[in-house]
Amino acid sequence: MLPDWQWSYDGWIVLVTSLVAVICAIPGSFLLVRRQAMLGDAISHAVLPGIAIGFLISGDRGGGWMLSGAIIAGLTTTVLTQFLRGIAGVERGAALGVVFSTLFALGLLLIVQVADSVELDPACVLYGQVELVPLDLIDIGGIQVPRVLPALIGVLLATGLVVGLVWKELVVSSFDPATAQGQGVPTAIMNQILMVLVATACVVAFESVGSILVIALLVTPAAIARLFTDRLLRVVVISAAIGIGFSMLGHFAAVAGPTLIFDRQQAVSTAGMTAVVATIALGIVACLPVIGIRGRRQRSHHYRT
Amino acid sequence: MQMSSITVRLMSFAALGLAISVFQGCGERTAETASEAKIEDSSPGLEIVSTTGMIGDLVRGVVGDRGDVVVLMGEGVDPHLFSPTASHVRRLLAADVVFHNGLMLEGRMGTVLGGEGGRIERSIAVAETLPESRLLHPDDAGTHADPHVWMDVTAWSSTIESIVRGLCEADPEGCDTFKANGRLLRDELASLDRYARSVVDSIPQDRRVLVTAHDAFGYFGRAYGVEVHGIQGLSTESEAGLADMNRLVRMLADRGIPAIFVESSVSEKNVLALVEGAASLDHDVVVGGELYSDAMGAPETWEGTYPGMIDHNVSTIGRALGGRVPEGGYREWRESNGSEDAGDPPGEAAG
Amino acid sequence: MSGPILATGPETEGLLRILLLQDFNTRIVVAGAMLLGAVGGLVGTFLMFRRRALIGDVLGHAMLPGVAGAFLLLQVLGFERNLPGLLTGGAVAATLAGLMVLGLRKITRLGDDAVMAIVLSGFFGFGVVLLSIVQTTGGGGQAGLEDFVFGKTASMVTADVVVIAIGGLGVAIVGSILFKDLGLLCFDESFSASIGRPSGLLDLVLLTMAVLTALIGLQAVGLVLVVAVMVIPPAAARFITDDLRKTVLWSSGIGATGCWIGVTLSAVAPGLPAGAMIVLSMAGLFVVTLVLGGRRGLVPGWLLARRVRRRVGRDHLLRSMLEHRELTGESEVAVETILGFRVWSAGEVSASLRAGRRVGEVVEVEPGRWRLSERGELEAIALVRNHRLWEYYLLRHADIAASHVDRAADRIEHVLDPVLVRSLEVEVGAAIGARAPESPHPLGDVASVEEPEPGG
Amino acid sequence: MHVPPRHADAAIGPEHDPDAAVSIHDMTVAYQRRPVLWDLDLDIPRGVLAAVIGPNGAGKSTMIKACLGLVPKASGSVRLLGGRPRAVRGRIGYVPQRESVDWDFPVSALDVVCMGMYRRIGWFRPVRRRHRDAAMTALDRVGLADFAKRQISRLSGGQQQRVFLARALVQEADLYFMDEPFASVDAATESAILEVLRELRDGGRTVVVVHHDLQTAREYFDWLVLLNTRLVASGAMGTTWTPGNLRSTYGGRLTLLEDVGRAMGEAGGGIKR
Repeated sequence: MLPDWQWSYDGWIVLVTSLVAVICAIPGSFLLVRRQAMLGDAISHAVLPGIAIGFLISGDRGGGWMLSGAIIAGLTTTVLTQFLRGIAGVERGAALGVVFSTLFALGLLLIVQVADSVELDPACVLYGQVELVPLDLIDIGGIQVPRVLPALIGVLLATGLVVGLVWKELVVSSFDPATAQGQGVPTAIMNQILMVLVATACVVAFESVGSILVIALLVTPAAIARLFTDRLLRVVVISAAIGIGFSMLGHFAAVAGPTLIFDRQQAVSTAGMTAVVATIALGIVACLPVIGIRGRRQRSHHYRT
Repeated sequence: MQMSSITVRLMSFAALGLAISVFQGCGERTAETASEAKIEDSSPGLEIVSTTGMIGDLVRGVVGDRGDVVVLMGEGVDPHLFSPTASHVRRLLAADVVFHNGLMLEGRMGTVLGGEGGRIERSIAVAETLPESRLLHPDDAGTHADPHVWMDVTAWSSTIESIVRGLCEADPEGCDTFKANGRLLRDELASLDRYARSVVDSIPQDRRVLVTAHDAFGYFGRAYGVEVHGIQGLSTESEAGLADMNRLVRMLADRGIPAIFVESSVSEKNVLALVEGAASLDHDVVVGGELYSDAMGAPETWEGTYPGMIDHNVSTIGRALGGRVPEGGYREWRESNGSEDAGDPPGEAAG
Repeated sequence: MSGPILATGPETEGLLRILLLQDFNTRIVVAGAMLLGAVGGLVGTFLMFRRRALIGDVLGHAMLPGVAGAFLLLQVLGFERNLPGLLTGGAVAATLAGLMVLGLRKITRLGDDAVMAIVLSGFFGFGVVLLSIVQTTGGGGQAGLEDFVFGKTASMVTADVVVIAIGGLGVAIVGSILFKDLGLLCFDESFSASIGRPSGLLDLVLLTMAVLTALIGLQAVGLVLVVAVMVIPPAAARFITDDLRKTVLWSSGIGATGCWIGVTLSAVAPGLPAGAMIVLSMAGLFVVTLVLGGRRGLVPGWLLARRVRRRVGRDHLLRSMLEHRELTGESEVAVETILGFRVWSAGEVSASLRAGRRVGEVVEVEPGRWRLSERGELEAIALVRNHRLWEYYLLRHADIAASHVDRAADRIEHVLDPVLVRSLEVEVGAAIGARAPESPHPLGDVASVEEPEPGG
Repeated sequence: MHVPPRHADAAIGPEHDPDAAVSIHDMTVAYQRRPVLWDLDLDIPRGVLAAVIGPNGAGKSTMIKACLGLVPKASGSVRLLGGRPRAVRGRIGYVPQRESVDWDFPVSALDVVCMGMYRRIGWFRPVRRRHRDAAMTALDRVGLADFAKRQISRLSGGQQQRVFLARALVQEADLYFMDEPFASVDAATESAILEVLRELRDGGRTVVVVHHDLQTAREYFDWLVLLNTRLVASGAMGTTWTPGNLRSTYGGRLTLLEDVGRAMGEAGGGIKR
């Protein structure tokens, strides 16, 4: 059924996407409960000026400048969005839309102005391709591992560490800022910490495996987890687990799906398939109560006396 | 119609011994064709992967029957936007030699193929083997060369050397064959180059202006003395400004340019906008035809080969701008006067 | 390729040429973009109030699988790639995505944002899958399929403008016919449902309007510009007005104006892509309204707060000085004494004194000693009287959300019947201009029958 | 009518009474251009259960928010427990209106109560068993021990209010501000809340409650702040609860309300209801 499965190739892909799934689970769960789920997609557009400026500074398509530029652009998106919501009272989605479309347009203008004659767009320079991950190896302690692995593990550890340390402060800032302030928690700083985590995780993951995979793994697993549990910590853990499941299933479907369905030995995009698998899974879970199978918890709990 | 074009192609390539491999290589299901070929082929043979069809065509010509060439990007794929799937990468991993264009044409894949930690044993960026002087640097962008080298037939023909070298390393026994095939191929391309020159030379001097949808014809313009204007820049995110459009419209009208061209891989709308704009200035510009810029034509057609692609572009441009182009294009021209001076390819000096 | 941004000498003539729309392409692009801006602003307003501002983004991404699927279908059926076919596919996919958003919203407790992100990623992912099939099945027409449906603003053609005009007209007609129903849906869904307005159907209508706008927009100007045109104008209009009808009008106006400015800028110098310039122009207008907007703008808000602070300071100063004179009989008072009258900082006091001197209400007799001018005294008396009448009125006669009265700004005579004012005056015992009331400050005590505990 | 003069300015001056739990001087707060609180001057002594009463739009919640520094003041100053509000934040408990948070947030009742102890727990430290035990005790006090593990959206409105109250309890603050804790709660919740408030008061803490129900105010509270944009009266319940004060607070004839509304509209005052 899977004539081509090679652990030295497919194994790395599944491992790296699983890692991305876990990285995405942490900020993704917060984005979900804070109702900022569209942020991942917005950042994927908004990194363009960062890339252009990174190129302008370094004159080089590779390397750290573009990545830093992209992270800063991502962070700018979150900061400006919060400014518009907080100070100016702009509706959440509208604020995000205003910011990311403006940043994207700025990026377009910069690219045409500084680098029109260069192939310079996110698809080429920023967004990685999960299928290519096992081809790009580096030697660490005598073992050949994908080049993106250390960066992803670093982001995972950093994210896990930060969130672990200030978990309760992040939760209370997200849930009830007034109380948080009363408890001596600087909500503005906590928000910024969260947004730095989101921007970094997104951009590093974009660079490793591309944007679609990140956008899909950021919110959908957390949303499914949220339908099953009422505790934030469990949302994070379950969404990480679900995300790993989607990573495996997605790659399997991308490789074997065409053979099974169309008898056609040509794989399709792993990232795309993972996103499709995730959304279908959510659709099924969402429909369970409708078709009579009840999840552990039901939807409508709001009763008033 | 299709049959006859295949016949013609078979005839023209018969002398080079390429017919079978080209025919197979252009097959729609590249993987299956490759495995079939393996069964037919008794010799072990090289497993070769090339990224674009333009490279694949050259490699097939050089390798002859000593190996199978799989073209990743199939036919008609925009290399800028190509995203390899697991099957493609498996083929890359299984290949004895990988040929790719380089100069960032393949985006991420190019980085991986050219990278130091690459798992691909032997990969060669053919366009990057050319000397700096042959490469075109739009603006003063320094290190970033225009990757559309295949538009200049002479330059493209110089890459054959690197292909021969790569194949020789992989299969030292076949080295003599590769060298011989390479020489023949270069002669063939030299003849193609002369055809292109003769067509462009037949265009009245003041009409040698090529207006296309995007900036892919820089090498073509430099090689054959044609002034080139792309409506939008190289990058896929790039977009034309209105001032650029207005400037082009006025230029079309002022200089009485009769035709502009659409490209297979870029939306034709910006070209149509120029036509409408010129019409408002009482200047009739026609769409001179569709050019192949980043991708070759449909498989199993003449345009699906490198010579056919160049022939199509040159003949289309020549006809639309008022040059003298034989009815049958390059193939007819070659029948009549192509073969006698094949021994003196102009690209030799530069290579 | 990319020219300098700055216009040079001969460009001045060029600017006139642009403003007068002398170039055909400028005319076309200006017309198309402005129409699209107006329509986007209209639809976007409802979407924003429905908290689905980013649905345009979702629909735009969701068109990819439709386009790729339509391409594959056309190929299987043996047709050439053709734009109407691809766009039909895109429209079908976008509609499905929109329905999925509405459906998931209905059957789960997930928020709008989560549902939109999920649908977006799933559809876009499916599009990527289909593209990876397209690129291996071959076919000459596939290159650039992703971008094929995404037009470029500067290359609009007459047909685009016609399509935008027809589509836009349709959207505008539906929008105006269902204006109040859509408005009610956005404002109060449950009330809307209670009077028999089918929320689902109205949402569907709104979705259809959004799909139509996205479709004509994508074709003409590309994905991100469509998002921008549906998001930025309504967000900007919110700073200007609180009225739904006016928001729609302003939003359409800002959309059209932003498009016009953007197109004009793009025509001024080479290397300025029209789509990006439009987005940036609209963003510029957004910033202008954010800063200067009448209702919620930053500067008006800040000025207002400052003005209120100053007026409160002036009131306090005049009243304190008047009271001091009433109590002590001395007309001059030292700054230190003024400082002791109430809780205010030396800075506030001196700022108020300086402001008072500027308008001639207080006079600095010698450094650090001030008195009320004649005019200041009259002002102070009038002020105190007005305050007291207002407060008394509110206490005695009105159970009103008193926060809606500004006793300093709203002269009681301007609002109330003179007879009523007269009777109030008699009750309070303050005759116009006669003398200051006995105790201007603790006005709360006017009506206190019993003395409250002096605090602490 | 004779109005007894009171030269408050001279009497109070700029000094705050350090012994008062809440001491407000000259506070004016404006939303947009209309001041919603006029020249508020009041003190609330420590150890009382105080009600802030007034009609809708009288600025009750605004007063609390301004005390806590959540909305800016146009003038005036506030001292809580003798110190600046920011400095004593840790000793202040605030129970916001129920609508102010997202009840769909995936936290349990126990989690919410634990949030009241975060200052004590400190940065980087997890919530430990003893904290959870304290939270359980607080939940038990408000009668919600059985619901500790429930996600908060699955509680009734009254229960949600009691969760907030339990959170305030574990804060062990010296001064509490509560915004409409009795709003739309059931009778059981109301008496439970009241009991807790009284316990707090008996423990020497000060509780300031925004209240809307005239019928119960007199019975529940021992200090009264009557507010209608400006302070009507503030004092011990026994002396302040007078027909005159109440009438002053709630006004007289409703018809006149409409007169003024219409007149203000014509004058361009822009009354919005």
